[in-house]
This record gives sequence, C-alpha cells and structure tokens, in this order.
Amino acid sequence: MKLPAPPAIRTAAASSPPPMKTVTRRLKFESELDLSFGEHVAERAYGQKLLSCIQCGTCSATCPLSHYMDYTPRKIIAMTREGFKEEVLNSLTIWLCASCYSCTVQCPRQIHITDVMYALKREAIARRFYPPKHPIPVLARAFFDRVMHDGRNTESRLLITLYLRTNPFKMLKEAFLGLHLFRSGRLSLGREHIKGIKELRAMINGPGQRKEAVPL
Amino acid sequence: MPESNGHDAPRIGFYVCHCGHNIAGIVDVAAVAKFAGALPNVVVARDYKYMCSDPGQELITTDIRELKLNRIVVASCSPLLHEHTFRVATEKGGLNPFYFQMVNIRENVSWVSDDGKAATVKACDLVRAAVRRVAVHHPLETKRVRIHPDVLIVGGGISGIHAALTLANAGKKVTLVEREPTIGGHMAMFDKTFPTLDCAACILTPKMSAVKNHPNITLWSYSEVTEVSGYVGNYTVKVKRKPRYVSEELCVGCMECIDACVYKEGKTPDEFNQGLSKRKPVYIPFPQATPQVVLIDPETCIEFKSGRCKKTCVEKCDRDAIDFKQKEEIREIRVGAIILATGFKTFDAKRIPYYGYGKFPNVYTSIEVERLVNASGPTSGELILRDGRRPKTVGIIHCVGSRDKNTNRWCSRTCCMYSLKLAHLLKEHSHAEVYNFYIDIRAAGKAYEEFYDKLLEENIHFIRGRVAEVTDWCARPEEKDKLIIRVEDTMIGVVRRVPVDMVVLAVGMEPKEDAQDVRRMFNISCSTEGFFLERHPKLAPVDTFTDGIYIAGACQGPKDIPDSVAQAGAAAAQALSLIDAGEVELEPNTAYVVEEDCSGCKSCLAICPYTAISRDEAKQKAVINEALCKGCGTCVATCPSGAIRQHLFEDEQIFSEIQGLLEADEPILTGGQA
Amino acid sequence: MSYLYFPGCSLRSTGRAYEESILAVFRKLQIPLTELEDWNCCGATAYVSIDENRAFTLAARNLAIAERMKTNGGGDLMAPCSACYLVLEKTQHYMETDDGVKQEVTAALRRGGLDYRGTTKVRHPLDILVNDIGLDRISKAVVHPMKGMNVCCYYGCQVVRPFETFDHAAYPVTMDRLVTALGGKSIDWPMKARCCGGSLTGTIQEAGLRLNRALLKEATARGANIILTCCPLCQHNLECYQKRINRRFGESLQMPIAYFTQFLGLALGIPPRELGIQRLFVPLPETDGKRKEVPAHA
Amino acid sequence: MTTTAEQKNGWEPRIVAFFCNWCTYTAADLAGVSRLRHAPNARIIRVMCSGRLDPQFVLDAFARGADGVLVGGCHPGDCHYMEGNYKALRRVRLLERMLDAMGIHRDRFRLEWISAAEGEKVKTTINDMVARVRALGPLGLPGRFADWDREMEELAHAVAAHTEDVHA
Repeated sequence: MKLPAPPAIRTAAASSPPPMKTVTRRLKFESELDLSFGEHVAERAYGQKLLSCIQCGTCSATCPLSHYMDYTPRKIIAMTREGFKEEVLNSLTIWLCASCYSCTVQCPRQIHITDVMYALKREAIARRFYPPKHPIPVLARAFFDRVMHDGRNTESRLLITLYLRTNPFKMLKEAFLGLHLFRSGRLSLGREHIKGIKELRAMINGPGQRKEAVPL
Repeated sequence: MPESNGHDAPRIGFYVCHCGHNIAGIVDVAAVAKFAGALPNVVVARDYKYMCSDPGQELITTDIRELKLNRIVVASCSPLLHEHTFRVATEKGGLNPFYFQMVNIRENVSWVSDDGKAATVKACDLVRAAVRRVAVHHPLETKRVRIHPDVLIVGGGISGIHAALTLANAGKKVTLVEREPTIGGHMAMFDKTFPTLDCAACILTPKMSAVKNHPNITLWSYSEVTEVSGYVGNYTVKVKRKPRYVSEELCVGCMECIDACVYKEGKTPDEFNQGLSKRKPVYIPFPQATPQVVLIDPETCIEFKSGRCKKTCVEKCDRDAIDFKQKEEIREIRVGAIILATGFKTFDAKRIPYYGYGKFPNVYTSIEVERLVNASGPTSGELILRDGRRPKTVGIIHCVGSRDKNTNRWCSRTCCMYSLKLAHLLKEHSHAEVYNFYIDIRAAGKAYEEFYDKLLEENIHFIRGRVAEVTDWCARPEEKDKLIIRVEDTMIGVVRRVPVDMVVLAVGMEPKEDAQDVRRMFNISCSTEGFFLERHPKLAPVDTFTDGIYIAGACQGPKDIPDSVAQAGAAAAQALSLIDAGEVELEPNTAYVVEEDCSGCKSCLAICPYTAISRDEAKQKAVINEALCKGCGTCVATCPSGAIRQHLFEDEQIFSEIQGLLEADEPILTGGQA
Repeated sequence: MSYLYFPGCSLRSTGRAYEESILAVFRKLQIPLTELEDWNCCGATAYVSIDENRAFTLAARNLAIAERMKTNGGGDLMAPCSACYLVLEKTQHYMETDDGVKQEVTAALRRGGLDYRGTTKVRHPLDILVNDIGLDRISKAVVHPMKGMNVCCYYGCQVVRPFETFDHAAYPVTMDRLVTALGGKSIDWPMKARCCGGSLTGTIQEAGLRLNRALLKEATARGANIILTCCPLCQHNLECYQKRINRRFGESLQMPIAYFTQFLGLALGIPPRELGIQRLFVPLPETDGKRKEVPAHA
Repeated sequence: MTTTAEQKNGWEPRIVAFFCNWCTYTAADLAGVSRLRHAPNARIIRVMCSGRLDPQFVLDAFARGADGVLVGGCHPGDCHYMEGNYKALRRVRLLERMLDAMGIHRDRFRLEWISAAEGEKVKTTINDMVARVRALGPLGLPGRFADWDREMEELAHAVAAHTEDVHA
C-alpha cells in the first residue's frame, strides 16, 4: 500500500529520461477564475497586505521547503491574487509549509505569508480540497478532537490516530522509533487532561464562533 | 468704487468651485450655493466650474462692482494654493484684499470623503463659519521688505556646485558652504557615469575649479552652518569654519608635507576611498580636491597627541602653511535666499544581515566598488578583492535598502542604472561572469533603456528575483570557498543557488544622518522618509514652506546626476527671481497691542521667541515691533487682559468661525458612516 | 524574580528531558517556578489550520489564567516549547492588534468564566536565563566548564520568528553567548534558525528528513561535536531521525542533540540523571572532547 | 459601547479641530492630496501656530455643541515659530485639568503633534478620535445649559414661593 498524498521527492540527478510528453492546455479563461479569491484570503489571513506583493521571490528563496513545492510561495501569492483558486487549494505547497516564518520576516512588503498559508489550509480543509487521507488535514483534525476531548494532547495517542486514519502500515515502520522513545521514557501512553474541560468546550463551541463549512 | 472701511453692513458674495469633478464629484455644489445664499448678509451665491480661472475671478470682480459687495468668500481648494489668487481678484474688484475668506472643501472635504451627503453637510458647516468670519474682517495693509541680494548654498556636491555657478554667472554673490575638506560630493567618488560612461572626474573637476576661481563665489569648505535667523530676503547665518591646521591662503597643494610625514605609511582608513585604503594624518582627500589644500587630522597626528613629533611636515613646507595653533572660527553672513543641497547618505548594508556585509570580506557596497574600479582608487583600478583574489564570478544584488518595508520603502531610483554601469565595468575589468539580481529594472531616463539593451547584449546575466541570503554554506564541492547567493529565478519559477567570488550590494539612498537637525535649523519640513519636503510635489518642487529657502538634489529625494543638476538650476532660478524682485510682500498677520487694555504685566515679554515685544517704561505698556513679529499669535493667547490682538486672526474672527461651525439647528446627519 | 511555567504537551512526553533539565536548572539557580494552574494545550500549528479564532481562544485561556495568577503574585509566563511560545505570543499579538480577534476571543473566554485584559508577558527560558538572570550570575555558578564542547547552537524557527522578541530572526546569538559563558566553544553557522521541518517528519517525511540532513551535515562540516536546541520538536527531529537519514541518503551522521538546559545543568554540576541525559539516543561527548561509543537507536 | 437614543436617531459626533498652518494644516492638505478618506466629522479651523490656541476657543467650542476638540501642532522642536507648540502644550495641560473638573471626558479633547508629512496620521487621529467620541455619546452642552437654566429658573421660582410661605 502506498502513502496516498505526498509524492516522493525526485532530485534532478535521480530522474530517469522523461516519458513521452502529452499535450495539455495551458490557456486560462477569466471565467475559470474566482476573482474575489485574493481579497477573501487576504481578509482571512489578517493579511490585507497580500495584495501589495511585488513578486520579488524573497519568500521562495528563503523558504527551506520551496524546492519541494509544486508552486513556489511567490507563485501561490500571485495565483491567489489572480483567483486561481482550484490550483492553489489543490497544491502541495500549502501542506509543505512548516510555519517557519522565514518568508514573513524577510518579505519586503511585510506580507504575513505564513498566515496566508494557514488561511489557505483552512480554506482547503473547509472545502475538502485535499486528497483523501492526506496526513496533514487528518493530523489537524485528530489534534482538534484530542484537545476538545481532554484539553491537552497526548502525542502518542495523536500519532496512533493519525496512522489509523491514514496508513496503518506506516505505524509498523515507526514502531521501532516509538519503542525507543517509550523505553527512554519519552513516550507516555497515559492521558493528560484538564479539570476545566467543560468550560473549555463552552469557549470553543460557543454561539459566537464561526461555523465551519465542514462540521468538526 | 464701493466703500471698504469695514463699518458698512456686510454684503457678502459667495462662490463655490466645482474644480471639475474634484469637488463636484462628491459635494453637491449647487446645494452648497443654495445653502450659502440663505445665510445672513449673503447677497449673491454662485457655483462655477473653475473659480481660479480668469472667468471665475471675473465673476468676483464684476459682482463686487455691480452688486456693491464688500466681502468675498470662496469655497474651493486649500488656501495654501489659491488664497493669494482670490485676494488679488478681491482687490481688483476694488476691495481691500483682506475682506476675503477661503473655505477648503477640496483637500479637507471632497478628497477625504466618500459619502457625498456627509461631505456636503461638512462643506455647508465650513461655509457658514467662513461667512460669519468674513463679516468681522478688517482692511489691512501688506508689509514690503527689501531683499538682500546674496545667496547661501549649503552643500558642495554636484547640485550645490551647479546652483552656485548658475547664480554667480548671473552676477549674484554666492557663499558655498561645504562640510567636507573638498567639494565634489558623491559624484567625485564615482568612476564612470551612466549611461554615457563619461568619466565622473573628467566632467566634474572643471566645474569644481570654476567654483574655486569664480570671483562671485566664496567657497568655505570644511565648514558648517551653525545658526540661521531672520526671514525671507533677510537671513543672518553663522558658519563654523573648522581648523585644517593648514593655511588655506598659503598652501598651494604641492603635497610634499604628506610625503614628509613621519608616518611612512597611512594608518587611518581613508574616508574618500571608503576605507579600502589608508591615509596619513596629513592628507588631501583626492588629487583633484578643491580647494587644493591639505589638512591635518588631529585625532591621528602625533603632534596633537603627544606634542613631541619631529614635525617633518613643517620642515618641508617652504610656505610655512602649517599652523598647529589654528582655531575654529565663526563667521556671520547676511543673505536673501538659501539653497540647501546637502545630499544623501548610502544605506548601511549591515542593517540587512542576510547579505553578510561586514561578515564576508568579499561582500562590497556599490560605492566601494566605484572606488575599487577607479584608476585613482585604492587598487589603481585593478579588481583585487579584500582577500587578494580576483573574481571570476560577481553577483550584483539590487534594491538593498530600497523597496523594502523592513528598511526603506522607497525606490532609490539610481541603483538599477548604476548597477548596470558597474556590471559593465566589472566585466570590462575582470572578464568575470556577472549576475544582476533585480526585482524590476527601472531604466526610465533618456538613453537608459538603450544602455540596458547594451548590457543584455554583453551577455550579463539578469535574474529576476530578490536575493534571500548570501551565505558560505556550501552544499556541493563546486560551491566550496564561494559565496552562495540564494534566489528564486522568478521568470523560471525555480530557486537557484549561485556561487560567486564577489557580491556587490546596490545600496539605496537615504536622508543624511543629520537631515532632521538641518531642517530644524532652516525651519523647513521633512517628508516621512526624512528627505526635505518641497512646497508642492509637482508645481513647487524646489521651494519649501519657508519663503526664501530652496532645496536641490538628493536631499529632496533620491536622484541621479542629470536630475540633480536640473533641480539645482531650478533652485538657482527661483532664488534669482526672488532676489531680482528686490522686495517681498509679507503676510500682515502680526500682533498688536491695544494700549488702553494693557496692564503692563509683562507676561508677553518672555513668551515671544523673536524678542519682538518690549515694554515702554514711561507708559508702562507693552510695545510690539512689527518688523520683528512673525505672526504666530502665541502672545495673543497669553495676554491675560486680552490687550494683544492679531491681524487676520482676531479672537472675534475665530469665535465667529467656531459659532458658524456649530450653530446648525439639527445635529449632523450623515449616512451613519465613520 | 519568579515565573509561571507552562509545560505544554510535549514536555510531558517526547520532551521530558527538557522539562527535567529546566526544573533542575531553575532549582539550582534558585529561581522559583509555579506551574500554570490547569493549563491546556496551546493549539500548536495544527489547530490554526482548522479555525483561527478557536485556536486563539485555546491559547488565550492560558494567558487569562496566567494573568489571574500574576495578580496573585505570579510572574511572566514561561513557555519552553517553541511552538507553545509562538502560539501564545501570536495570540497576544493579534488580540492587541486585531479588534475582531479581540472581541471574539474575549467573548469566548467569558463563556468559560474567564476574563483577559492583555497583560500577560510570554517568555522563553533562554530569554529569561540570559537576559533576566544574566550571564554573570550563571558563569559564577559554573562548576564544570564545558571545555571541548564545540557547539552549534540551533534555535529553530518559532522562538525567534516572526516576532524577534529577544533576538534576530535569522542570526540569533543568545544561546551562543550562554555557551561561551559556560566555557564551551560556539560555532557560527548559517543554519542557526533554519527550519527542521517541524511536524513534516511525521507527515511528508521525505522533505522533513532532507531538512534535518542539511542541518546535521553542516554542523558536522563545521566541526561541531554537539548541537544544542531550545525546542522539543527540533530536538526530536534532529536526534530521532539520524539513523533513518543515514540509511536513506547514505550518510554516517552521529551528532548528539541536547537541550541547552541540559548543557547548562551539566556545567552547573547537576547530576546527569536529574537532567534526563540518559534519555538521549546519541550520547554526549565527554567534556574533554572524547565520545563514548554507544549504539544509537534503531 | 452602548447605543444611545441619539445614535439611533443618526447622531454624529462633531469635532472642532484647530490646526497650525505649517505642520498639521499642511498634513491635512496632504491627506487630501493622497485621498486618505476618513470620518467626515472634523471641522478644521486654521491658526498660524498651535501657540495661538486660546483655551477659551476650546471652551467656546464645547459650549456651542462640539462633542470633541482636536488641536494639531508641529512636533516638539519643529515649531515654525520655534516654541509656540510648547506654549500650547503647557496651556493644554492646564486646560485638561479644568475639563476634568467640569466632567468633560479626556477622550473629548486631544492635542496631537502632526508634521507636514504625516497625512496618514491626520486620518488615523481623526478616525480614532471620532470612534472614541462616538463611544462616549453626545456631550450636548447647549442642551444641558438650557436644562440648567430652566432648573435654576424653577428653583428661583420655588425659592421665591417658599420664601413667601415662610414669611406668610
């Protein structure tokens, strides 16, 4: 069984001769775009500055992960601004962002790119715009559930949930590491939970909170 | 001619300007006119497309004559723009020009509102206030003062030099004050100039010696302005002349003292060469320095430090020009106009640690490279790096400290072009592969685009992307001992690692460190970036808000040589037009004392910054010297018995304005927006 | 000076040695710590991917409790895990600068009977130790100077970015100054604050492994015999995946990765067991520079 | 923020602004030229210098129905007339105490240093001030004065009546 979403990273040197090219249409009609997408994302990312991007590429160059992305962060901003919603929300880029904030501190327009990525992740999760069993949304969801349940997160339980929901076989692969962590006292299976869980749930699930498109 | 003694019942003419769509697009001008027409004392209320046009002004003059108006109110743009225009129109109609009041409904209303209803209400309030105010206006006489014909120019870079020569050639006496030991400024440091590749020294030094030799120019180098007082046409300026410890009159610039200095080699980083070479305690900044006079740096000279030097320099000088006892001097001059051409400073590249300036020796700033490739520079024009290597690959990083909200948000305008120039020169000197890393190439001057084209054909690499970092982190064997430039090639959409031997940082232009002190001294303003603020960005680009003070060159904003020279010429022309007019009109907004109300308490005396107020001991009353009063009105607000008043800003007039603003019966109703 | 202590979930499992060493060091330096009452998970990075205001609420509950405890004599809120530190700081920041966030979060807190005025200060132990306690006091307390320790200090991302609260975003020096004060040698390297991939090692593992490989290789190339971290996730990534990186890319990396507090504890003469040294997979070099040969994990 | 009856009826704060000619008035012009749209509630009165500000202007504005008064001058050290703005500051500090004593909220009166280059600051200052005054609701001094006058009159009548009683 193969891990579904993330494709293996191929370096240039390792690539075999390219297969026969197929013809794909690259033309984009305005009617295929969502022109309100840029402002919508800017608003949700507290990043009204998103629109002031000058496409300098500092974000892509400083990003430690950009060379594994299908679109560099700069392209994601351009595409978001121009309404390429489908491509952006389907991209691997938003899931590869590790929230290291390098782009945010170096951006000459002070665009909070990391927050833009979060906004895109939220958008993608809410609209189910990701491959089934993609581990990151699942992890986010599992994390959310854990915290709603106990108020704290027990890493071991979180990981087990993650693997059960995505790829149970991977658990076996990770088992050795788990065993080591367990032996050195770095993995506890006991559940941590808080006393004020009732109040916490009241805060999180109160009437004022924004309703997500997908019930959590 | 109608009576204008101010005792008549007011007959007010009101005019509201459409200013095309500028005002009428938001404010309902017809409604404003109708509203004004119903106000007390208003005889006629009109709206017109452009009040400042001839027919617009004609309306006013005709109405004054035909309708026997004795007060005028115009609601249009800012009084800072057209108050004078309408005062003249009022006067043309036969009234005293100060029977006029202006309402600003463009800058203060239409341009800052998007709700037409609220804007119209606001305009009506302001109009009501002005109508009330003008009713209590008085006729006033303007004051005229003579203008001193001499001009002071501060800063001896290319702008100051050009302005000085222009004025001197027109027969005006000019004093040029330069802080450094030589004039020439940044331009003197450059190797070649874009896009023609003229040698900077070749075109600049003739102008420098022209300054030195011009009978109408007094050149005070190594000097600084310390104090400015007075007003348009009559400025008094104190200048500090720093000691060179070498007599300017005696020294002929033979430089034998430099050879004779007990220091065999220079020990101090040479300022002119950006620290890339060393100079001695006795030195001349560069061979063509103007004036051709050496100077001694007391910080490093042994005689100053210990008093026990052999003084070989003194021995050598057959003109006895060296004088260790020379003292700082303060000179005072009187001038009618002042041109500030104080220039810029380059961005401190250390502020962006990502580019490794100061950490990696082979990272240079552009100005350092100018010296490095210059034949009279530290390496005599050989491209030898700080570590002794000769570069095979060079990366030029654009926009360092420009277009970046983390440092300076403005475009420095010159870096694209000088980077192209340096790319050309570096390639010419070293046959290296040269990379330009740019965000946008801005080549908008005459023959600039053609220069860019030439560079492309020279096979210089142009990578569109802002560099994220310069590191010594090598990921491949071929990257060893190189500086790695990491950048996204945005045209291709791929992140690239470019290993180079030399990095050139195209640093931007910034206001001088002490721009704020200078502007305070000359009583002018700075824009938010810190450059000197012009009176109007389009129509008064070399004037300031202080009459008689003009600005030229990069102290006003980043500029290249052609633009600096053009602006310097413009500033000289403005100064000339002021001086040749011979005299100037002053706003009659001075303070005056109503003697019978004055209790002689002396509260006002200390408050006046211009010592315009004194006390008549015989009468025991305050007296204001109108010539010294500048019309701030602070004494008026201070006087406990209300005995001091201010022309044009009488208490009564301001209270009328307040009343007019607030006497609406109903609270302001707007669309509920804020 | 006393501090409120927010352990966060990691310090109770994978980061246990971090907690043990923090507590031991603070005890040794006689700086009182009080655990935040009934703290809850900060929300980490995952939560923000679902709903930002709920994530802020989650973090704000801790800030509100800290504020309450502060008025009763507690101090600044210390969060040792970089992710917790940033999430708490970010919540504080957006509550200060964004009215929308402030209103929603305040309303949510009220539903749970809490109120937050915005006075809590979030601090990292590195900041506290170096800037509050001071290197003078610390170096005076050193009993085992860390000679022979050639250290690459690794700050990771979220302790310095994006807010740069106490050090530069890409070239921080606080930990290096501490290492020097303890007698170790700090090595300048360009990856001090370059990302380790965070949770990518668990999700898109190939990318995560590559990031860690670059870090480990560069530190090795610059002659480091230990990397110090100040974040449980960085420590976990750099240490636990070494074997896998070696297998996958044909490397032979063997780099001990310790918490800076463990390093500090050793210098202060605290017994290794109290610092959780035994929980590390790659053994530390001896202070004379030699390293014991002990097999790393599978 | 509470919604008062006046707000429901479309009440809008009225702000009188005294701006100095050289810095703040010029900044307001710059805000205009830069099209920095802001709340339409401020009415600017131009004076040559903030030092010209007579405290009576402020009191008069409040008495005539202003809900807030804003004073704008050059930054300290930047006064076109050298130190008029310091004089303004001194006066304003005294005035503030007086306004406190009169029960006029601090948010209703404000002194800001705004240089000729700070068009943006004109916008944010006015917006912020309008928001604060809006939150406070109308000051309504003219109305209150009218009420007081009426009350005093009634009181006088009552006292008169009462006195008659006593002497009766």
